[in-house]
Amino acid sequence: MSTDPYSPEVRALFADPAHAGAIDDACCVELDDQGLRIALYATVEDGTITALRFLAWGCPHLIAAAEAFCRDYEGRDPGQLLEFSSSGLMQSLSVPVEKTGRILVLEDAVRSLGNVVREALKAQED
Amino acid sequence: MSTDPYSPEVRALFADPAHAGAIDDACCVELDDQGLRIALYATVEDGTITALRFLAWGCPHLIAAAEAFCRDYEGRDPGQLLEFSSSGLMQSLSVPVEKTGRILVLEDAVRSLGNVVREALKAQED
Amino acid sequence: MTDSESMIYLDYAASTPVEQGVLEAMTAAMTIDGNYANPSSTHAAGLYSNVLIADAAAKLAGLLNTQPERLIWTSGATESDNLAILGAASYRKDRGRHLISMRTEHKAVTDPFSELAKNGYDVTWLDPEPDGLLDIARLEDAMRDDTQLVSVMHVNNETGVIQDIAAIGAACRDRGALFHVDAAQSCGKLPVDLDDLPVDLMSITAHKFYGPKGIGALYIADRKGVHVEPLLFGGGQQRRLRPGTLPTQQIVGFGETAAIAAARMHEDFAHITQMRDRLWNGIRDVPGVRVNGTLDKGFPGILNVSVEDVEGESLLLAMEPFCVATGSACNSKSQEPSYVLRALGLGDDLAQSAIRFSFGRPTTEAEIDFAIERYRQGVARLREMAPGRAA
Amino acid sequence: MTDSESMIYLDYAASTPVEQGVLEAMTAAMTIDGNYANPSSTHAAGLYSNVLIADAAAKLAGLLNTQPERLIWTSGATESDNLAILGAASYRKDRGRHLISMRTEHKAVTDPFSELAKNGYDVTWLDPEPDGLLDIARLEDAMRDDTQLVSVMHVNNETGVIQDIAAIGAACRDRGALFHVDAAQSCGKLPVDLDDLPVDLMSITAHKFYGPKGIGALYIADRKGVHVEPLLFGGGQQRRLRPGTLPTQQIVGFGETAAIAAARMHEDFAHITQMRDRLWNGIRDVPGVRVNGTLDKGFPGILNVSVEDVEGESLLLAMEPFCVATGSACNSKSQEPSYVLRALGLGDDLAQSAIRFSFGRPTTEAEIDFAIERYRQGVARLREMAPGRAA
Ligand SMILES: Cc1ncc(COP(=O)(O)O)c(C=O)c1O
Ligand SMILES: Cc1ncc(COP(=O)(O)O)c(C=O)c1O
Repeated sequence: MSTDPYSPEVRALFADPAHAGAIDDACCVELDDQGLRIALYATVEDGTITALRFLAWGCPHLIAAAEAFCRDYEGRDPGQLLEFSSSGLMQSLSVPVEKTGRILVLEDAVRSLGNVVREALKAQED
Repeated sequence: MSTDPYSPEVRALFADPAHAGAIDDACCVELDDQGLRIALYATVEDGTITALRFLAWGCPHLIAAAEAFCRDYEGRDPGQLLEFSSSGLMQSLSVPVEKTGRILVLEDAVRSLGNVVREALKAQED
Repeated sequence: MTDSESMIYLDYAASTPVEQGVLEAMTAAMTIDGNYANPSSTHAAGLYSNVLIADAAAKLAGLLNTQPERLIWTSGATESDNLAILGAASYRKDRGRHLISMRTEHKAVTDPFSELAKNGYDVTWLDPEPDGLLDIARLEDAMRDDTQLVSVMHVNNETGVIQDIAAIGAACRDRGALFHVDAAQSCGKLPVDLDDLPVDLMSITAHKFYGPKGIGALYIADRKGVHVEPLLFGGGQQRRLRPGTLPTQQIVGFGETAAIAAARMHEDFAHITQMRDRLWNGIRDVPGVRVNGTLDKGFPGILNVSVEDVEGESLLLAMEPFCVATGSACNSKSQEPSYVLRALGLGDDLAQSAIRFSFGRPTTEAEIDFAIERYRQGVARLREMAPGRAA
Repeated sequence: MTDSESMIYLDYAASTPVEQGVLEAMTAAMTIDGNYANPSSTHAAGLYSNVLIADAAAKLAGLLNTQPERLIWTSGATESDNLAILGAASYRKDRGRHLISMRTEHKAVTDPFSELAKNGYDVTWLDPEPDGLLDIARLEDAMRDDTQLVSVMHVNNETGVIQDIAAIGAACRDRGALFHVDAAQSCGKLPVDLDDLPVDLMSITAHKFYGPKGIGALYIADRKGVHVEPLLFGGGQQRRLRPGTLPTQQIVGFGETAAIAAARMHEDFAHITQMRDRLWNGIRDVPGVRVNGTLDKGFPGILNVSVEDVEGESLLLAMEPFCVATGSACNSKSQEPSYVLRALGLGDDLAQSAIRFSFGRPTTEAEIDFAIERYRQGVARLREMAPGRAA
């Protein structure tokens, strides 16, 4: 039996969510599902994600997962958003089974963000 | 709630039953009742009980009561045996209710002893 | 508290530390130099254990102004509640099978009632008013000729709401129903005069007022028709109502707990009132904050507050190093919003944002001030982080 | 022991003092500097209490060679017996209503069975052989297709007789009956390997082997069809099988008790064997003295002896300052001759003259020698005082 429902990673991410916040005029999605709310913001330059931010109303695991996602995906190719899977985060953050549904909400949000970014890039190209 | 089922009197009488024993050729009764056994012995001289002894198989209260009876009735008029009532002993020895039946066995024995003594005295007179 | 020096405990409604005097009494009732003999034994050592138990019963009876013979030792309020409810229902089933309780009762009360409902009894669940109090008129309306038992708790474990058990009891007497009170949260903290109160059965437990966990009692009034069937069988202990070796150290600890509480009740009450008021005054201007229950008819040992637009679990984590409760400590492993708060009319989000602060003898002003700071910061931080509610 | 320094305790089968290590563990689980938080609480302090409980469960499971998840905490063996018997009977009532137990079981077993007998179950009471042992053939004869539960204790609390639970369990498995064992007297004293034994339910209690009173456990095997219905309802603790705040200090004390017992079992066994043998060798030549039960198939912690023509209560008083038992400590307030000894074929007088000496870690040779002296003197003195049996 573990003493702590939150892993050290979750605690650290929750305590200092450096990527919490909104970005004006960025690509953005908002999701309201299962009593949770997530908003994600992305700016892309030269085929690279230059900034990711999130807002979230939910449990510490969701907030930590959102923060971890933003941290990890800055600097990557925006196409990767479409392939984002939450399974890695679930493991690295030791998300308890009963909460995996919440992290899937984040997965949905990220993929939606990927679509929004793709549409925006397409629009730029057009 | 009392700590001790035995009063100090009962303890003292049980520890040192000076009148325990038999007397050969004395007036004697033996009773076997309610799983208890009592034998009482009395010698009478000049209209006075000169010695009382008892044997008993029973609980400490019975032994204490028998000892107290012997101690108290030496030197008395043997006629008093017939009027012996155990109620005084029950009180002075704090006999618990569930045991009063046993002390009544002693009462029976004492009264029987009174009868035996009376018969013996009558026989002497005759 | 545990290995982390830095935890700050504000969860005295869940459980409390034992007082030093309680520990000493317990120690003396279990070590090799103490009275460890089985109180069922008839030898001198056993009888002495029995005297200790009688002394403890006298102390507890003194606290509640009743006779020691009216108290049955149990393993805690959960067992007392079960013994009272299942035991009385079964003893009085000939009178009828209608039972009344409230939606805001502790699980230790609602669950035995639900069990009875599965077995041919008819249970009416009364709703509280929005402030948590029972409107006596509702109770009177619910009463029937076959109502045999009513159970309403004294102090609610989540909100601290104090029910008027004298008035409820009077209504029960009027209609010939037995009245059971779960007083787990009030015993030793509020005056309870069983000689005077129209209460037939009362459940109490030691660990909510600085006694050991795992020992409780059931008060059974000395009144015609008041009786319970036992739930456990074996041995002749406690007039066959509750067998098992009496746990001397637990009972002796409970007795000492009661004696200390009797002496300290006013002082304790003044202290927790001050703590509660200080905390509330420090956070009442936070936008969207509200008291669950009622401040003026509430037990000051408990302050339950919700706040709009903040997620409860994250708020709890933001409150660290404070140990506080959401929902009831007794079923807080479930993630479900508190059914007690729902019964008061709160929606899921508000119910989930509820934090129960509860205060105890060791609580200090510094702890309260720090709690205020943490609460305000936590709410502010989480709000900043929250997206506007999607349309 | 109590206020009188002069008492000498030889009643370790009734209860025992807690070890120093147990006391320390308990203290640390209830004082203000310790882990007093409610283990149901989800905050850090509560979770830490939970870790302590998990650790205790692991220790107890280690002693019995099973998994911690198989253990349900109760208030003692009485509750465990009730939960096992009433709970299994009710869970399996569809399979049939025939139950089997022995006349020499503890009241905590016989009374729940009697209760079931009043409620439509059919209970077969097996007689022991004169030495107290169960003849397996008798059990096999009694088995029926609708036999759903058999309960036979491990070590008898009055005589120390050890039943062959492996063989009994095997017979039960053959016929598809559940097997419950009251191991209150053997747990921590004899090796018990639950991984290996064909036992489905086992009741244990801490206070018989140097742990606190008021805490026990029920082992429930992880096997198809093995389950019990709860007796108490409320809260979600212990998978709903036994609700109520887990008494951390009691459980932690139990865990420590188990750990100490595991380490000391051989040493303890050798010591009590030496004590028992010394006592028996010192009194075996008293005319009319006899062992109740059996020496070679008996647990050496208990020596139960009767003597002809001596009244039991007076012998007990004559034995002072020794604290020893007649009959069972658990129902010794009744003056009735022990039903256990009666079932072994003893008449009232012999049963009433029985003294149960029971030995423990603290027992010394000097105590035994003094007990021998007192016993011989007491018997002699009371015999001198007894009238010849009237014809
Ligand atoms: C109101 C109420 N009733 C019953 C209980 C259960 O008490 P115990 O833990 O003694 O079983 C509690 C707390 O746990 C409580 O707050
Ligand atoms: C064999 C046996 N079973 C059950 C019990 C009851 O145990 P507890 O006192 O823990 O309820 C005892 C002793 O009291 C016992 O010796």
